[in-house]
This record gives sequence, structure tokens and C-alpha cells, in this order.
Amino acid sequence: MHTLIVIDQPPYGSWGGRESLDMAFSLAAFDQPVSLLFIDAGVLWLKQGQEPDGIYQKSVERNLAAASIFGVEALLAEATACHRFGLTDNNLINGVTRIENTGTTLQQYQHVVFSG
Amino acid sequence: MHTLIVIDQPPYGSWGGRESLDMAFSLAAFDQPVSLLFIDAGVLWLKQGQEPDGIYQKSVERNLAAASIFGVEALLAEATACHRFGLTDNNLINGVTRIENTGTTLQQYQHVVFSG
Amino acid sequence: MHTLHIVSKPPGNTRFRECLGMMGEQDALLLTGNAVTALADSTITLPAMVYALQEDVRARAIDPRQDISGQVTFDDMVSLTIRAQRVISW
Amino acid sequence: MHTLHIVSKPPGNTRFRECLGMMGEQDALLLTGNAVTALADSTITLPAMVYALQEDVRARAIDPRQDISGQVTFDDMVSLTIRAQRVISW
Amino acid sequence: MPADIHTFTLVITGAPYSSQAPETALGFARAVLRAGHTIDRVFLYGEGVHLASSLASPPSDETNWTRAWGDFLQEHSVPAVACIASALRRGLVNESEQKRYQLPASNLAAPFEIAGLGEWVESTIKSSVQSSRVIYFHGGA
Amino acid sequence: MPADIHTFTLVITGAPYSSQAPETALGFARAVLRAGHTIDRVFLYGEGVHLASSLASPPSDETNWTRAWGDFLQEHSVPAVACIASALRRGLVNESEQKRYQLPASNLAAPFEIAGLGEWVESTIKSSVQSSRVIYFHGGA
Repeated sequence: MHTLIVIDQPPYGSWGGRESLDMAFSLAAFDQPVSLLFIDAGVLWLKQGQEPDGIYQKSVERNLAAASIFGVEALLAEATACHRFGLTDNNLINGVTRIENTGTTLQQYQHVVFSG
Repeated sequence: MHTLIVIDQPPYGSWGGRESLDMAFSLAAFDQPVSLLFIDAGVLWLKQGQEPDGIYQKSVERNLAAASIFGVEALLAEATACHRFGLTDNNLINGVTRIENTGTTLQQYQHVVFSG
Repeated sequence: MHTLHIVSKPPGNTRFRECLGMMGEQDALLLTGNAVTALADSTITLPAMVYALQEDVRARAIDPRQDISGQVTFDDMVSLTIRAQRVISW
Repeated sequence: MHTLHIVSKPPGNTRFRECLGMMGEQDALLLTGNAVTALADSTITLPAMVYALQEDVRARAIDPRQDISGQVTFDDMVSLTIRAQRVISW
Repeated sequence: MPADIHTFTLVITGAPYSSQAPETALGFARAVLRAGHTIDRVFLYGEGVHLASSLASPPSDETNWTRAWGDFLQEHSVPAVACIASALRRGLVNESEQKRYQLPASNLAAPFEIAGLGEWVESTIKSSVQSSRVIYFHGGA
Repeated sequence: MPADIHTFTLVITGAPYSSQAPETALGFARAVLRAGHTIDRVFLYGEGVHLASSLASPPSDETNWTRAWGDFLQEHSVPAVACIASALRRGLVNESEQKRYQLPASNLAAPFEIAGLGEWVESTIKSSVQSSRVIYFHGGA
């Protein structure tokens, strides 16, 4: 059973996104198929060049770039949200698949989860 | 100096509105002029007939109906939000003043506060 | 019913709008907590199959729309989660 | 500047929209935390006087729009709160 | 187990006194047992871990949700687990974490326990069976 | 006091590890003192009271905001107060509240104190003077 974990908030302002990643990495650690879907302002997690040292947080960019190594099957991003926030091939981290119809994507997973 | 405390969330789903009322009643207890402004879904705090026993909470309707006795100068409600949520003279609690232009109202208070 | 979507956030929350935008035609919506205020919100178009937790509706003195599927108890909510092929909480 | 409006919530939050709707013409907007994502959001029209906390902008790799008043440090933020006749946090 | 008996895992991510999540989840949990189904586990995640605080002292005319949940869990022998990563960040610790991190006190209410996300993964794996469900209760802000 | 010296009250309503409010407020507080102004009080309200928990134990590579704020407050002798009503509901108590409510422990970190909304009202009254400001730091969700 494939789990889809959805992130819809920007990075760093709250801990929900980090706790979503923890869920994804835990499933992957137990060899359970899991993918991440970024929608709305959540797509900003996928932008290159994040430098959160100044707000005393760790960058999540490296974790996400290493997601496939950890066993996360796919990083999916809502195409319209990417367009809205100026995310293009040039500034998205590697390994992101943009999807046009999130509703259709959602239908494909038995287990769809928000962290909070 | 008159304080305006603004409530923009529906009742009972979170504690922010209650903590806004606590702020208003505290100012009033120290004889400081204070009014409450309800905007957006926050106007639902002002509806008659709330029965939160089933969700194990106390009704805030009585507190609000007694606001002027506690020294709160005015209960202001955004007129367009009242219209949106079907609030009329027949189902609003007593003592509510509907205002057309919240921006203009906001300009009149030196101290404008959200509880969270 | 294919999927039961449970929403607890008010209709102005982005999560509520995301849910409405991604629901399938065979899906049902269950409103809990502050989400029941959507029943009173004239700016919101709800899908055909909508349920709302009765105690949350009563708490907020919401007049349910005539056209919705109805108020449910927690017992009904349990049945809905079993009848659904899957459940998503927003 | 008459009022300094400090917003910490992202542009999809109702609070952000309420702030934009109630700002006066002499007012300035200061974006902190997740609110800085409004600078990258092509669906948001920001007022003339907009500031954003530099460290929050950098954290999120936001490319600031050319037309905004600029990124500010915490030192600048203190000055802004003093220059303003009043400050509202949303 | 007859085919019409279902097993539920409840995940609570909203805190009491900030959200209705613990209340909605408890109403649901009672209805699950009333209908003859079972609850294999309650999992607290994110803000939800605050439900397990032994120090919450709401005014006497408000419900103490830690106690209401604790009574329910004990009466029905339902295990409840707070995620350790969420709990440590938010200042929710049992005696063993108190010792490990040399903290001045512990504040985990019985019968809640602290464990890793593995417990949630286990429930997720189980829910691939048709007679099993994981239901999430989020905050309402 | 010269006319260009201002007095600030900071009100924090967002919790650490759920919001950036404590971080933004601390950056602002440091800049206030750097500019020669004063902070008469920090007031924690709502979710913000969690900042005063002595039991928060984030991973070693994350900032401990209770400690960072505690160090700042002590170094500059700035008083910080958690609202008693918010604190009791959310399980944040000092020794005297522990005794009063017969609780198993207390978890208020030094130098934070617990007091009523009267402290906030006092700051609000003071802020009617032109050289005084109350600045709120809310959560970002």
C-alpha cells in the first residue's frame, strides 16, 4: 500500500512540513512505499538556494534532495502552484515531478496523509 | 487610549476567541476603554442559540451578551460577513453594531490586537 | 461513496479549498469542528454528498441548508469511515 | 507612514487577506516568517510600501520583486515600529 | 474475528485548548467501541502530544481532556503513544527521558507512553487490510 | 529619559517548534537593546506559554528556544511573564501552582514567571505614551 504525504505550507514558519518529512522517511525506513506531494505554498520546500541559518533552522533542501536515497519513491509538485511561485526547471531541486491534476494523483493512493 | 480586539475565527474550534475575550474583559476590569470587532467567520460568535454542551464547552454567547455590563464599550460586526453567514437582526445577540467599512473603523483605534 | 473527506478547518482555510478542489465525484465530505460553518457560508458551494457532525452544528447555532445530506452522530461517522473505501483527513 | 502592519502568516491565510483589505493608503506592510512568500506569489498584489525581513527571505530562497521597498534587518524593523504612529500585528 | 469487526488506529495532531481534535477523537473513539469495533492504538503527533501532559489544569468548569482520555484508555485497555520526536521538542517527557536528558521533571500522564514513529508505521502497514482504518484528527485553526 | 529612547513590551503568542514567533521576537528584542531602547517586559500568551517550558529537549542540532530566551532575559535583566490562564490550561506550572493544584511536577523554566493578564493591561496602559510600544509576535500557520 502506497502512502502519499501532502505538504501545503511554506517551509520554516511552522513545523508541520518537517513532521511530514519525518513520516515519509520513517515509512521508507520500514520499506513501505511512500511519495510526497507538494501543493499550494508547500511547493516552496522544493526551491534551490534555501539559507535558513539566519533564522537558526536547518535547511530541509538537502533532506529533500536525498529523499530518493532514503527510499522515498517520488517528489510530486502541483504544476499550477509551481507556476504561481515562480518555480521552474532552473530553480527546482533535482528529482521533482510536476503534475497537472492533483485530484487525479490523489485518487491513486490508498493512504493520503497530512501531518497536522 | 481605546483598544480594539479583533476576532476572525469561528467559535469553539480553537481557543483564540476565548483568549481575546479574556483580554477585553481584563482591560475593562481595569477601566480601560475596549471594544470588540468581529470579522470574517468570527461574526458567528454573535449568533443566538449556541449550544456547545455536546462538545463539552461553555457557551460564550452569555459572556458576549453581558459584555457591556463588564464594561466593554462596543460589539462591532463586519456587515458583509454577517450577510455572508446569514446573520440578521433576528438571530444576532443584543447590542451588536454592524459596520460597513472595517478599514475606516480600524483607523479609529490606537491599539488594535489579535490574541494570536 | 469512494472516499470520505473529513475536514475540521473553517471554509476560509486553504486546506478546505484544497479539499473541495481535489474531491472526486463519488466522494463524500464530512464537516467537523469549525468546518461546519461552511453550511452557513453563502460563498461556499458544497458537493452533493455532505455530512456534518450534529454536535458541532448545534454548538455554533448553524441552520443547516435544506439541500445537504444531513447531520450525523459519532455513530454515523464510524459507519461512514467503514463504508468508505478510504478516508482522508484535511 | 501612518500604521505599520506586521504579517507573519502566508498569503493564503485569511488573516493576510484581511490585512490587505483594511490597510490605509499611508500604511506600510512588513512581512515576517511565512508571510515573505507573498513576494514570490504571482497571485498577490502588494501595496506600495512593503518591507520583508531579510533572514526570512533568504531562508526561503525568495527572489524579491524589483518593485518593493526592500528587505530589512531587525535593526530596521525596530526603526519602523518607532517611526509608525501605530503597529498592528496580524 | 468476524468480517464486520473493524480495527481503528486514531492519530491526534491537534492540541487540547487550542483545537477540538482531542474532543472529536474521543467522541469517535467511544462510538467505535459502542459499535463493537476495536481500537488498536491512539497515536499523538505534532501538537497532539500536549494531550498527554499531566500538568494541564484547566478551570474547574472546563473539561480536563488529559483526564477524560486517560479514563477512556484505562477503562478499555487501549494503548496510547506520543511520538518521541514531537514530544521532546515540545517539553513532554517521561521518567526515562527525564534521566537521559537530565531534565528537572517529567510530565507524561498515565497511561500515555512515548515511542517512535515506528508505532505509526506499524498501524499504517496493518491498515492495508480492508478491515483496518487509520483516522486522523487535525486541529481546526 | 531622552525623547528618542523608547520602551517596548513584547507579546509572544506563537509556540516554539510550531511557529517562528519566539525566533522573530528574539531577533527583534536584541535589536531593540542594540539601538539603546529598553524592554520593560515580555508577555507570553496563548500558545506562546510553551516557550517557558523547562522540559523542551529539541535535537542537539536545533536551537533550544527556551534556553536562548532565558539567557537573553537573564543577561539583560528583562522580566518575562507567562499568562496564568493560558499556562494552566496548557500544562505550564511553577512550584506554587503545582502545590495549589496538587500536580506531580512543575515545569516553568527560570527566569520566566507566571502572572495574570493585569501585567499585559499595565503595558497596554503605558503604551499610550508616544515613547512606548507593545509589539505582538503571532504564529505563522
